[in-house]
Amino acid sequence: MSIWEYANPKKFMATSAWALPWAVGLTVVCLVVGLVWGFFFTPDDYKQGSTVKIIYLHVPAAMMAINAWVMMLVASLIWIVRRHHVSALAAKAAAPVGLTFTLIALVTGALWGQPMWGTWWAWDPRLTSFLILTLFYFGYMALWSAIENPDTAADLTSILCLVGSVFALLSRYAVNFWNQGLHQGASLSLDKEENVSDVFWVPLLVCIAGFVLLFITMVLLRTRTEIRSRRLQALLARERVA
Amino acid sequence: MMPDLGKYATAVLGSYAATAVLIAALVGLTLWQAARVKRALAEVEARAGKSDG
Amino acid sequence: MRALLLRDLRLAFRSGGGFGLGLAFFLILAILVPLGVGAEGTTLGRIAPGILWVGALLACILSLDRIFALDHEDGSLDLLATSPLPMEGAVAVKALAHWLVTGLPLTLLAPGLGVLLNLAPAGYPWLVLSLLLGTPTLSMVGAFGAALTVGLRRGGLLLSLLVLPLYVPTLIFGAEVVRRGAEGMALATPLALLAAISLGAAALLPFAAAAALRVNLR
Amino acid sequence: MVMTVRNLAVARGGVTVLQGLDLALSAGQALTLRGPNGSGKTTLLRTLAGLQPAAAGEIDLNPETVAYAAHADGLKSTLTVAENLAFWSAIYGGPSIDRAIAAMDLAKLTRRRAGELSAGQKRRLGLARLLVTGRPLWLLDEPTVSLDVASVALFAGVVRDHLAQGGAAIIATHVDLGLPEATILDLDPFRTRILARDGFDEAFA
Repeated sequence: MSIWEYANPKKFMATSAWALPWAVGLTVVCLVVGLVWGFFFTPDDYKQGSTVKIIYLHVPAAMMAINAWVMMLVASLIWIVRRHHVSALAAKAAAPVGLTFTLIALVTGALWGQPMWGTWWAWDPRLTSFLILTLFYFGYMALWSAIENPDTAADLTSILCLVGSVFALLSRYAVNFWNQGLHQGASLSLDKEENVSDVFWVPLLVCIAGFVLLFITMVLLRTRTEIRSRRLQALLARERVA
Repeated sequence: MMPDLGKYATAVLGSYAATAVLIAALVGLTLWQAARVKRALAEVEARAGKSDG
Repeated sequence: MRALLLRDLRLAFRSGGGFGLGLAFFLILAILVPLGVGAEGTTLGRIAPGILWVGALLACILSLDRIFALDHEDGSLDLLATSPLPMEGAVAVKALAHWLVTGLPLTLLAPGLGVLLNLAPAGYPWLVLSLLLGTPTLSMVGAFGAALTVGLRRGGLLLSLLVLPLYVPTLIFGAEVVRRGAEGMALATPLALLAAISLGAAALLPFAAAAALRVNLR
Repeated sequence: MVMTVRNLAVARGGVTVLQGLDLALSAGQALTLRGPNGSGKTTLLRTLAGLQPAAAGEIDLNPETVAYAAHADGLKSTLTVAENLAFWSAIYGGPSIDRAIAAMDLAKLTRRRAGELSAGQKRRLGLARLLVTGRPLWLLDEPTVSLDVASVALFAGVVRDHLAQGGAAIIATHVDLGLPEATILDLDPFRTRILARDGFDEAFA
């Protein structure tokens, strides 16, 4: 059996119905273990104090904010090349989840930045990139909701996702370049991964797994809703014609 | 039990609260949409007199 | 191709309004900013590159929806799609026409507004050059956005939302060229990147825009 | 054969409206499509013109032979009659506009702007566009809307000349064009009445 059979809506509904309880359970376990471990049982950082606990939210959310877009890009490509409806609907389902993660990354970043840098917001390249990423998510979702015909919407949003990805990448480099041009030797660095010690690293990994699972659960659930919604529209259209 | 967060308590707790609110909003919205569509679909399917899929 | 370009230019000149509004908007912005920021020369001179680039970008957006919407309303887009002209060519030509009536005049007007904003003398040639290299991207990306939203009722606002994030790299490199030019720093890198984005957009985006148009005409 | 269609199905907004169509059209032939509003005449013509994909079946047709005329004439109101025609002539690399102007009785209006024409005059200009395309197969969607009796007759003459020169035409219309030689195709039998289980949006229904 080929992997593409899962792209059939009925097959997807059956498989996801089986997988969903497992995904929910694993998500809850990972998030609870990771966050409780991180929040209660890790020491403060000698430099950052207790704010280091924000890492368990900030880093996974930031990672998934980008990965969600990558997943949407892959799903869009699959829709364009192989025209599997589930793929297009999964891309649509992932957008609000990705947006939520982006917002979490921005908010926790601001709350972390305030005590560390003395400001809620700095036009640091990474922060700026995430702000631009939110704009991309908003545009993508707005385009989906503006078009009535679902296949037309799937086509156009896929094209936007493709072109948007190229420009998002360009923006990332542009923003890096721009900021270095502005502030010589910027002192604000967000490169935490490099100097994270094992005490923080293991619970962080669990939290990352939790966020990945949360993403998968949400996308499964939302894709199921989208498929049902398509079926609902199809049945209503049939009623009108008959 | 509660760890001593020191002077950064607002930032840390705020981060956790904000994340909880955002995720709760996402989950809530997703479940609400799922329930709504599921109910509407069940109605239409009952009318159509078939229950496959 | 040439016939389409000439027709679009003729239409733009006859119907007036459209692109003239963009220029007027650009001018008004350059007048309003000092009123809001204050007349102090050094401050104005420092932000002039950014203001001029943001202004050009916003002025460009005003007329984007006209690229395809008018042709869609009166049916000529359907007829163009069934004509021997390849859709990609039609898109590129219409973007070029849009640039000729907005981007190019904006570029020519910009030095005058630079005076109002107290731009450093060394910046002027780079202002013109960066706009000359960057505004074609604005028109081409705009044509892509217009192709995505052509059949939609609320198209105009959505178009801005879709297009503005895509303008980020052009804006950054464009304004950077002018800033460095005004401060007498080396600016080969942003200039090269600005040109590279323009070339890339001109080479690839017509295909994406044509695909979007075909979907929308279905 | 100018065009052959086998077992064609066409869809509008994801819903199949016509199915099982077999058509063949040779040079010198005209086909009149009949059917009530919403029966899929426009959708069929748009599919044949290549603007939308067929839902099923085959269309054997060289797209380079087709000239399509939609409900809307695609006229630019700020351009003159001559400029409008000259534009399409240039796009198609077709013949000069003089013959089209004479054929559709537009000679007195050439310097007028299209926006100043009456509805019937606009329609005549829109139809004159067909003559400057130089293409053999005309796909016409309600060509006689807002034309008076004399203009309908004039247009019927133009179509007849076109057929005599080896052209072909498919015309969706409610009125009698006065083209007795045209074959009439009633679309009613091909409408999708009982929607098959997998008739539309088949992945989901």
